[in-house]
Amino acid sequence: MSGSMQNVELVVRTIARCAVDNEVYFGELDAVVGDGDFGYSLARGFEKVLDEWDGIDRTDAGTFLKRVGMIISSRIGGTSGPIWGTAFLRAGATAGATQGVSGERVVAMLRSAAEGIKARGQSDVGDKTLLDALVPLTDRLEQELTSGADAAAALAAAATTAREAAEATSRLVARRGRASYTGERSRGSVDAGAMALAVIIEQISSQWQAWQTEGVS
Amino acid sequence: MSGSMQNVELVVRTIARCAVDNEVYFGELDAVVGDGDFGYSLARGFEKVLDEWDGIDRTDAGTFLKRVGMIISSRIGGTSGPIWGTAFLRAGATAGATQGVSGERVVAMLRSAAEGIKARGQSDVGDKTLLDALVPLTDRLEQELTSGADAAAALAAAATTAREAAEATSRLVARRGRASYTGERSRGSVDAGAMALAVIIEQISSQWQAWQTEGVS
Amino acid sequence: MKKFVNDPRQFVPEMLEGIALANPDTLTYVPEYNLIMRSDAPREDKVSIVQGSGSGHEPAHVMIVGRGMLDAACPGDVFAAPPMDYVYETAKRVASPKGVLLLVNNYTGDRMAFDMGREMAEADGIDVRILTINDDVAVKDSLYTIGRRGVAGNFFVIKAVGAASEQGADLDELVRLGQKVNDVTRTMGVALTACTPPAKGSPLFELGEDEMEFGVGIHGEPGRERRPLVPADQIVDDLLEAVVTDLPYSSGDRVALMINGLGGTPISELYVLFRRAHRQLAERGITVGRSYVGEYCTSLDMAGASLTLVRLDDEIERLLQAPAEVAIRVF
Amino acid sequence: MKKFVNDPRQFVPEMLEGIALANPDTLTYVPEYNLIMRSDAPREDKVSIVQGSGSGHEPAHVMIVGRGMLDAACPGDVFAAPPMDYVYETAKRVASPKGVLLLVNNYTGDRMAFDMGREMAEADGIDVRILTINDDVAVKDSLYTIGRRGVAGNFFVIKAVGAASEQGADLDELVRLGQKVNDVTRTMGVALTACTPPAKGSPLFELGEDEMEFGVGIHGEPGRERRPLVPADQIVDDLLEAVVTDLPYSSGDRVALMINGLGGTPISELYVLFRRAHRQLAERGITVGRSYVGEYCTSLDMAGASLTLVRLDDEIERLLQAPAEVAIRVF
Ligand SMILES: Nc1ncnc2c1ncn2[C@@H]1O[C@H](COP(=O)(O)OP(=O)(O)O)[C@@H](O)[C@H]1O
Ligand SMILES: Nc1ncnc2c1ncn2[C@@H]1O[C@H](COP(=O)(O)OP(=O)(O)O)[C@@H](O)[C@H]1O
Ligand SMILES: [Mg+2]
Ligand SMILES: [Mg+2]
Ligand SMILES: [Mg+2]
Ligand SMILES: [Mg+2]
Repeated sequence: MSGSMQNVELVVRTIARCAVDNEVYFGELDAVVGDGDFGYSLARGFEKVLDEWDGIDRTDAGTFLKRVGMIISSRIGGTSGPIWGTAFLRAGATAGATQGVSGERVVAMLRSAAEGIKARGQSDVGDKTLLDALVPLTDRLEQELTSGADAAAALAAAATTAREAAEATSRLVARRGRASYTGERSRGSVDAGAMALAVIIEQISSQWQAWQTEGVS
Repeated sequence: MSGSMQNVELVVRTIARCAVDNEVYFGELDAVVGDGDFGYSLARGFEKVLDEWDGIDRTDAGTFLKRVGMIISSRIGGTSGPIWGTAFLRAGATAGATQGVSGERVVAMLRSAAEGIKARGQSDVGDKTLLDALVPLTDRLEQELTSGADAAAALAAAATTAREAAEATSRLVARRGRASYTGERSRGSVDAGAMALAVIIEQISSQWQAWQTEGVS
Repeated sequence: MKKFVNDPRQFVPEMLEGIALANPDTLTYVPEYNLIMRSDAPREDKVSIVQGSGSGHEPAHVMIVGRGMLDAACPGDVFAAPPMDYVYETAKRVASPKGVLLLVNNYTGDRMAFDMGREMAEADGIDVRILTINDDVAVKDSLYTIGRRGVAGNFFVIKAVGAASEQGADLDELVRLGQKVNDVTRTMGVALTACTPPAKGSPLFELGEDEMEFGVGIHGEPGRERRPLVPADQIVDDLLEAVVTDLPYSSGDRVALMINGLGGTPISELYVLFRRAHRQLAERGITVGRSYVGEYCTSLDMAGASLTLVRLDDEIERLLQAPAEVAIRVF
Repeated sequence: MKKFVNDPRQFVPEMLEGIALANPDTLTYVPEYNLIMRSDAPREDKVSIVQGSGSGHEPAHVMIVGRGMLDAACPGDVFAAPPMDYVYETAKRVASPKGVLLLVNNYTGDRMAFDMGREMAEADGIDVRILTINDDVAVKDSLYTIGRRGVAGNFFVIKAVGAASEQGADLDELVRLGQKVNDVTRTMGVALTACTPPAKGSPLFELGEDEMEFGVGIHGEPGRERRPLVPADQIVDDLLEAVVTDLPYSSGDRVALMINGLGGTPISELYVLFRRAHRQLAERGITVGRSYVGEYCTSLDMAGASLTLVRLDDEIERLLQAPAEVAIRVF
């Protein structure tokens, strides 16, 4: 997994675009047993990231990610602002003052992000949140990279896992977030945050190929 | 047209039952360009008449009708309370202190009722109100009786006229009542009051046969 | 029908009983005549102010009985003027030596009931006057109707005569003041949905997803015309144009601006409308001196709003500012 | 979508601007942070009281800023807790030497935003305390949630600490009082229809013509369970049973009773509910000392209502009785 600053930017940009493009879809997912604002919140926050894109401090990957986290948590309300903001802040801290991040480092960053979310949300795997996609996809990514897969293959595998994991959340009962108030009735529909993450990682995976082909190493 | 006190009672009772039975239908007619309360108002008022039926003063036809008019205007609100109350009061005044009413007297009573409605409602034939059924049906009744028809035949003819006249109100633009606020848009639907009157006179006409057959002279 | 209702025939009495239970110290309820009155009415030193109308317009008028506003309200069934007996009995019960002022929204049924009721009360020697309110500019052609309807602007007449009556004004003075406020008050409304009377159980008319009813009445009766639904700002501009040009209100005028909800529209949306109206009035050089946003005169659960302007002068503004205390309250 | 709305993204700012325009003498609006604050805040001699939450619950909380209630409200977008920056900036702007009390309804997003905002304000040397409100008995199993939600009962906490802060109570005392009121307050709600967020444009969930959502939240999130629609009295009895048995409220208790509309239900229906609740409480030997009927905490245009009880004692009752002056007003 090649570790240029450009790749970090491309990934963040893909996440941001994906959030903006899927505003309606993500909102609908949240409406099933939540309050329907997830798509709106995410879109407004990442819109701000895109708006301020050129001015974001790019000294190093860590600083860049932390600034993105701050934009997000200053603009996104609801649960998602603090959760996603914390994820970017933690990932940035783990990335550190480096221009590029190795595959190993990416895994570590995702682990930090997940720990941050757990702490902020007093939640864990199995509570039917985005953690139920984030943790499995990180595991899979690590496993693929360890067994020698290249970045593209590892991402593709992680994307498959993320989708499966997100879909599997429909078998869970929500124990955190708005959906938890409905108890048993939250079973039978997927978690909005987990599914959003699956869509995002799929997008990154498919874009990745293009970036490499276009020589945007 | 035989003029026993019993016939007067039967007619009033038929009107009252008809109003109660058609609550929903009359309300729907009023909902098209009015406010939908006509059926409810009429039903509540005549329900009261039926409730108090046995106690209503039957000294003579005039007193009986006036008492009915008072019950109506004390209980029915909206436009219909004063309008229908006035109609019964005027009809009662014209009936006078008699036990039975002749066909000729019935025509005079209906004319008084119509004049009372016009005065109370500042309205006239052509304004798309119940007057547009009441006046033609009275004319027809008079004409049939004058040309020698018996009560049953005269009533049947008047009922036919009333229905035609009520249906013809759909070609008129309302100039009085709630419907008048919609101007041109009131064209195309019948007036609720006129149609109610048609239904009532049809009912009286068909009951009349039964009363005579049963010997309830 | 998505409503909190038991037997629809008991809807009005049950509501009135609720009002009485919520205000045990200040209000008296007389079930026989749908009458809600101040417990301290009539007062020797004060003309009694009464308003009746159909029910379904709450808080008008049963929830604005109290100090500084009405002495009594006698509503009819939903959207039906009260029977004349109710008016007569109400007038008797609040008869003060200073007289009784009956406020009537200009509808056929209401006018007839109040007229008949007044005649009966006068026969008993009570000094009764009637003031008719007709602020609705949506009614264009009064040759073919009984004339303009009384709608939300009604609030301002009640507030003004309510305040003046507390200050001891006599019946003539109250009629003058009420007439004066009515003369400078104009309203126009729009409906996004029809309302559902409890006894009917279904909406009074059907409005398409992209339609609105412009110039609607407060009884669910359809309005001036059906139009395509447009953004909030455009709706305000259209309402304002109709209202401003009617009196007309002109540059330099100081007004009270009311955005009244029709029952099913949340107050957040009303403030979106208020914002635009305030800005557009400023554009026209008209100053908003007093602001009213909320529900004053509704049509059951109808989604919609009306816009009212009152041209202020010192006399009117002082009366609108006066304190009052009624059943619809925040605390 | 049958709403008065322009660009849905501007819905909240336009509403806030409307509030500011309607209250030029008393309120200040800071658009950058969705902040509505008293123009005279902060005051040296008074703890500043702040509440934020998602928008869509109006009049909570932006319309109850004023003397005797909140010093500021910083709402987020519709149904979304405000970003922590808003909380931080608000705390800075109303920072008083006597401190700042942040009232937070118990939801994940709100708690996180207020916690983060408090930390940032404290780093600036501001004395800030948080009080969490959680009156909703509908949330049964708090092991599996963040706990009970804060809903309409919130009003009573705000009213009590608002009154006490005007009388000079310090931060500790306000936390004690607010906690005390929260501890004796319980609420349960029911929805007859789902609500439609402007940005979504369609209802959050579908309810059949004969269904209701029992124990609904105020964010349009579905409730405890879907049930067949029953008459109003039966609904009240079920709500009351859930609320009364929870604290529990017992014979001899004196309570405040609130029937709160969720946005799309007319006040006439709320009084029908109030009547039954009052009568049934009397059956249980519980006296209604104070009555509240109207909209206090809504879910946009949702048809529905909630029932709240507060057990009164002299201290609480005095604070609830104290005068206040806010943007939602009748006159
Ligand atoms: N306590 C929590 N910890 C981690 N993630 C959470 C938590 N609560 C909710 N989420 C995630 O956030 C998503 C909802 O976000 P959002 O709609 O912004 O929240 P809300 O409207 O409930 O404040 C859920 O689908 C879930 O993935
Ligand atoms: N001014 C009037 N004169 C005579 N009849 C009238 C008048 N206005 C209305 N009506 C009749 O009354 C009917 C409506 O009655 P109702 O629903 O009680 O009145 P509203 O709801 O308008 O007060 C109309 O269909 C019409 O036949
Ligand atoms: Mg959500
Ligand atoms: Mg009618
Ligand atoms: Mg009517
Ligand atoms: Mg939310």
